[in-house]
Amino acid sequence: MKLHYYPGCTLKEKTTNLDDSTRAAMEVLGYELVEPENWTCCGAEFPLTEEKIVGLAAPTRILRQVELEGGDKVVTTCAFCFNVLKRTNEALLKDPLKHKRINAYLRDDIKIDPLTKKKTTDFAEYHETVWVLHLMEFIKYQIGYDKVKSHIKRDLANLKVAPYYGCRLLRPAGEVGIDIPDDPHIFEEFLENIGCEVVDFPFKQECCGSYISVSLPDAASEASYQILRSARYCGADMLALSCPLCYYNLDRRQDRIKERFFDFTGMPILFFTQLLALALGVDEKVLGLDQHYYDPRPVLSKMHKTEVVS
Amino acid sequence: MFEPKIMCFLCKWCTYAGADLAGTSRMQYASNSVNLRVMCSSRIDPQHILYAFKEGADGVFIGGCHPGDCHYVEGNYKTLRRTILLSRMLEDFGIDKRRLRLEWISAAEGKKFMETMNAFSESIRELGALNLDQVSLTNEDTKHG
Amino acid sequence: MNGNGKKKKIGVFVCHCGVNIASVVDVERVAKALENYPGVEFSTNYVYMCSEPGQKMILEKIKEQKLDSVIVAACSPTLHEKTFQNVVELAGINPYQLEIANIREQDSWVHSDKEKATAKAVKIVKSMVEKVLQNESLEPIRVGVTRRALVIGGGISGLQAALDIADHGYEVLLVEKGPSIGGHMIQLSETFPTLDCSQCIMTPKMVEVSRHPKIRLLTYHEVESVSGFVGNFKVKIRKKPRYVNPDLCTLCGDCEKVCPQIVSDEFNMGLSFRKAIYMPFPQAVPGTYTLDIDNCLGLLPIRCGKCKDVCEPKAINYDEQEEIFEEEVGAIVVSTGYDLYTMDHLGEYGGERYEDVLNGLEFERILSASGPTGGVVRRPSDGKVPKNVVFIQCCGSRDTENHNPYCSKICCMYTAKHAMLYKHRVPDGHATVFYIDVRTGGKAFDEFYQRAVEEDHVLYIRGKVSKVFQEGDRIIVWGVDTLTGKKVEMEADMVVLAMSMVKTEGGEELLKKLKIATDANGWLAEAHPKLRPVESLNAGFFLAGCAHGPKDIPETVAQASAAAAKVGDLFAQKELLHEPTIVPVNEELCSGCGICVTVCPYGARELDPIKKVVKVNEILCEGCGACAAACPSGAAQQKNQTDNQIFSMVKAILKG
Amino acid sequence: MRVKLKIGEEEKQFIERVSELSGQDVYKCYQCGRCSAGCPFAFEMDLLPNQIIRMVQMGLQDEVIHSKTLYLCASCFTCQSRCPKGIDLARLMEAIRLLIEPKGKDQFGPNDVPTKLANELPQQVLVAVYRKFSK
Ligand SMILES: Cc1cc2nc3c(=O)[nH]c(=O)nc-3n(C[C@H](O)[C@H](O)[C@H](O)COP(=O)(O)OP(=O)(O)OC[C@H]3O[C@@H](n4cnc5c(N)ncnc54)[C@H](O)[C@@H]3O)c2cc1C
Ligand SMILES: Cc1cc2nc3c(=O)[nH]c(=O)nc-3n(C[C@H](O)[C@H](O)[C@H](O)COP(=O)(O)OP(=O)(O)OC[C@H]3O[C@@H](n4cnc5c(N)ncnc54)[C@H](O)[C@@H]3O)c2cc1C
Ligand code: SF4
Ligand code: SF4
Ligand code: SF4
Ligand code: SF4
Ligand code: SF4
Ligand code: SF4
Ligand code: SF4
Ligand code: SF4
Repeated sequence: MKLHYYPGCTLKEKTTNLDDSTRAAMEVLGYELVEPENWTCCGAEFPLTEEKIVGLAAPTRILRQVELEGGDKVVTTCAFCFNVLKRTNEALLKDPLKHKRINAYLRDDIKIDPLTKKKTTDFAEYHETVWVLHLMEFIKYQIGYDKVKSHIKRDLANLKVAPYYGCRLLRPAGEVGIDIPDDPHIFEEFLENIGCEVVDFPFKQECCGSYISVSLPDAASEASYQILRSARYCGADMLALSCPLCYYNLDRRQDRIKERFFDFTGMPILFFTQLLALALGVDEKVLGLDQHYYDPRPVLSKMHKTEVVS
Repeated sequence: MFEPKIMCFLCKWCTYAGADLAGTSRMQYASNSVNLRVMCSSRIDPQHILYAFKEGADGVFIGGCHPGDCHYVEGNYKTLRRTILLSRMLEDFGIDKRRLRLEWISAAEGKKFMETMNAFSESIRELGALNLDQVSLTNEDTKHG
Repeated sequence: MNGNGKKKKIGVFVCHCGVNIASVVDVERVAKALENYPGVEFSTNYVYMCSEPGQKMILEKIKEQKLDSVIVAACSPTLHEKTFQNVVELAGINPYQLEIANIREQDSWVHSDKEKATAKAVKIVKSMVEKVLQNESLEPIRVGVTRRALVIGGGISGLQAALDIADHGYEVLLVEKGPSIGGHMIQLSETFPTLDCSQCIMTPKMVEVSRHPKIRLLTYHEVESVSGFVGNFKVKIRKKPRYVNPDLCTLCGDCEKVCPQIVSDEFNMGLSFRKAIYMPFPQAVPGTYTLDIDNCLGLLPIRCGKCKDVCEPKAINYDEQEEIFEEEVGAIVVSTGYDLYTMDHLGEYGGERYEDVLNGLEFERILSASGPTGGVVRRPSDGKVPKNVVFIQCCGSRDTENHNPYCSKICCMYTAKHAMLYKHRVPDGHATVFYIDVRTGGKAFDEFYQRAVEEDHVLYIRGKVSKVFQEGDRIIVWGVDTLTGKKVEMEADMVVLAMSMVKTEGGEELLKKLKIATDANGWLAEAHPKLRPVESLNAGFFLAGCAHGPKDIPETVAQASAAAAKVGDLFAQKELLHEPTIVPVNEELCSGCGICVTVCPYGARELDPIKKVVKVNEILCEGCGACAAACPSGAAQQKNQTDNQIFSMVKAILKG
Repeated sequence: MRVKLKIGEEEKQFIERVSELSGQDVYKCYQCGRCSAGCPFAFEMDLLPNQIIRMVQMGLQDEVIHSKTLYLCASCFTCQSRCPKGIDLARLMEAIRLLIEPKGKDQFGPNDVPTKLANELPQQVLVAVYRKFSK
């Protein structure tokens, strides 16, 4: 089955292994992920003031493209993209005037006919028919955990995994959340159903430092340190997450954390679709585990001994 | 100068008492209106209003308690709904809907009553006399059969 | 023509009110203008109509001119309507044949142009003449009163109301859904602002209630339905089977010892356990055991039957059945109290996840000498005495965005009490309170709070906590001190949340049965926030205690006594008089459309399914007239304010 | 330090502009401080988030626009999700940044990132940080 999928810039250009894992895992579940043609960056940040409404044009273009290609939903795995696309959709839905204004921006777009590849200036509006879903939601509500379970090939029971939500999946409350901001369960359910042992830890919805890691690296690394420290303290072997930016702050930046916090021992970080792919028996090479700063393979080897045959 | 005739329906608990307060406070307002006291603004039937227009009123005013303060729980909401509906119908009869006004005026708002009366009187004055010939009201519309 | 088809003889009396009216309105001209108006027999004016001589004049003129209706053109009816009604009654005229034309507050005092004011006065008086022409003579509607009250809820408010009503000499039925009376107050340790022991002041009252000859105590009972109207309610009450006969039970406790079913104990807020057959607490009233059927293994001897086997006096009866019976009462006091907002609403404070994060009532039990720890402050997780206790105020209150918008009013005080009592029990411990404001509006309340700070050295930090979490056995609190502008982090051994007060769980169901009004937050609505604070808008219902909104005990008791006094007022009347200016139905015209039924706020109208016409309960009708305006067929006409009266008045005003 | 309080036309305009741009009603804030209590970057801030909104209420324009807090907010919405009055401080801060941007210089622009780091960083973080902190 074909499913519209918006990978976002980072997964496409930098952390391609996370993208590959997602595709491979979804293939096992019977889905071919198709990207909307000619997609661009969603803008990474949802514009927070009315004056910056132009920022809604890029994400709307992506949604319009999905619509033009006949899609009724689009899934993402990056929490930032999800946040922007979903909020854009909601904002346009809620405010017809805004919707009109954005469509007016799109009016100047040049359209490329998908068949003839010819450029036309025919204007297409976005009609609000696309549903934005995070892949975790798609798995829970559209695929169903039972189906996922029936495809499981590796037993992850030995892995103590702490789910890390970060900010963009849960907040702003009421606008975007895939679950209740201060009492979420969906990530835990996901991990449980793919066979991991879930470790609860109190920092799961704290911010990792986000883009502050560029402007004020020390502030961000302190935030990241607290998250990793707490997960470790609560008994986790690794942290699972769903955002390539968190992934950068929490994995790649561990060098900086180590410099500043002497008690810090490091912690492997996995993208949630990497774990899914592992559970579904996808070839480990696809996951690009060698590209991680903190090598997760030693910890993962715990689970290798327990292959399930079905 | 044109002197409009204004018919006021006031609820006993709030606006009538507010009108009394305007009196005890000796506030002055236009004398072209006369008040009729009802128990609740929800007692006022659109037909009473149409009848008043037919009998020569240039403006009709309804005064009730503020939302939430109605002596009969929510009679004033009923009045509000009815008045909105009637306002739409008025245009069909050729009556400018600004000739009908609904205000929430509490027993403590003598000043608001005075101001409202003056403002309403002024706005009717601007609209001019209600020309009965243009009005297609019949007895059927205004009185029970 | 009047309502009876006779021609009317109306007298018009125009008052000068000294110069108050006469200086602006030409009263003589007004009287003159009315002289020949149809229906008017006599018209005059006088300097002070409400004075002795003024009243006398009216009386004489009525006799002399054989008048049958009277218009007094004077001040607002709110001032002297009653006075003049008495006058005409003295002359043998029905008071509903008197009308006041308001030419002072709504004419002479608000205008200065004499011409215009006089013309307006004439219109006003004429419109009242038109009204009186069609006025009917009416008698107030009279009904009897059942002098017996129902009190629902056996907390301190219900007990106080029941005792006061019973002391007035009236019978009281006290219905409590739980196995014992006492409500939340009996769970409290010591009470602010005097720190007297709650049980010590509560138990005597409970005993008094159980012994009072005028009170019938119905614990483990619930109200099924209520019908009727003020003075004449019919109430169906359901008795839940207790399976233990209180008269036979000797409180030996043998049944409890053998019962294998262990469940969490509500009285101790789940901090300890009880058996399926139990006594809720030692001083429970009535003093008897209760078999909790929801937790019992099953009443069949093959399932268990242990308790029945050991009960010597044969007090246990597995065959006891639920019963529903009907009672008549004249007034109903609703005193169903409150519950606490549950902690699972506050995920950021751990929800219900952390054992050592407690709500206020749980902490009351821990402080209580009769509680699960015998009054020693120990934390639930490991029984250790906590050395650092953090109290957080406004949990779920004053939060318009995610929780309850209102202030729960008593939590500032009980938090001060908690911190203080904790310090008394653990003098080397530290108590920290996070607050937004400290609200101590009550007699001796602020002094109490200051004592907590000055004498017991409780640290008050101004700022709302954002998050509470546990790592290992450390509880960490993230707060802020807005006074120093510092974000603060604290470690605690135990955290107590001042959870907001909310309407009783399942309370909507009862209120739906009673059909009484509530406010936006589910609290009972009073008839007037200042002048009728203990009455419901629905006649015959009275409010007491926290069912009406958050309150402390002194206020609860005061309100309960006030409600009882109001019930006394009602019962002191020989019969109830009801305004007769209601809206009956003309069955000939009524099409049975039912529109009026839907607009009536009091449920006074009901469709007769067989006759297909509407029936009106005259006692319930408050005469708002909403139905009259809604009725499409003219079948609903308000007495003395019919459509025809309104039309005639409008005409007189506009054409006169 | 003593500040002179004055709510004149200029101050009113400032408050209005901030409210309008951010869509937040600053008068709703009752200074409970919960935003600051939960903010992950409050420890670096010169003014706590609740102080920012307080100073907007008081019309203290200068204090607010010179605060480095505006450039520490990560738009994590922790404050928004817990604020008892539903105030979104991330929006408020963005609005204030927008008000001062035309006047000031880039707080953070492309030149502030070393090339090596820029190559390593995820795209989204660069897009995000420029979007937030430059003109
Ligand atoms: C933690 C805490 C500490 C407090 N400390 C103090 C203090 O120190 N000093 C002070 O003055 N106040 C204190 N209070 C306040 C005090 O508890 C209340 O003011 C008082 O208990 C209110 O009494 P009530 O009768 O209105 O309600 P409740 O005590 O709640 O009683 C209501 C009764 O009605 C029954 N009921 C409910 N629904 C039904 C129904 N449908 N049918 C039949 N029965 C029903 C309930 O079972 C209950 O028995 C404290 C409150 C809390 C939460
Ligand atoms: C500035 C202000 C604003 C307020 N605003 C509000 C408000 O908005 N809402 C609200 O609910 N409450 C308000 N209140 C409170 C309100 O005024 C009181 O709750 C209320 O008036 C108390 O009524 P009372 O009958 O107990 O006392 P009082 O009004 O003081 O009446 C006492 C009466 O007793 C008489 N008296 C005194 N001694 C003797 C004597 N020895 N012999 C005979 N007669 C005597 C006095 O002359 C007086 O007439 C306000 C109070 C103040 C000060
Ligand atoms: S009846 Fe009214 S108007 Fe007449 S004298 Fe008395 S107070 Fe004045
Ligand atoms: S064994 Fe019987 S008498 Fe004894 S407490 Fe139980 S019920 Fe009462
Ligand atoms: S029958 Fe029920 S109450 Fe009695 S002992 Fe057995 S479980 Fe307990
Ligand atoms: S009484 Fe105090 S603690 Fe309770 S809600 Fe009000 S301010 Fe908050
Ligand atoms: S007058 Fe009002 S209360 Fe009476 S029946 Fe009609 S709607 Fe009901
Ligand atoms: S609205 Fe009029 S016609 Fe309809 S049921 Fe009521 S009284 Fe009868
Ligand atoms: S949490 Fe909300 S109400 Fe409280 S200080 Fe912050 S912005 Fe103001
Ligand atoms: S959105 Fe900004 S101010 Fe609010 S908690 Fe996050 S970083 Fe702090």
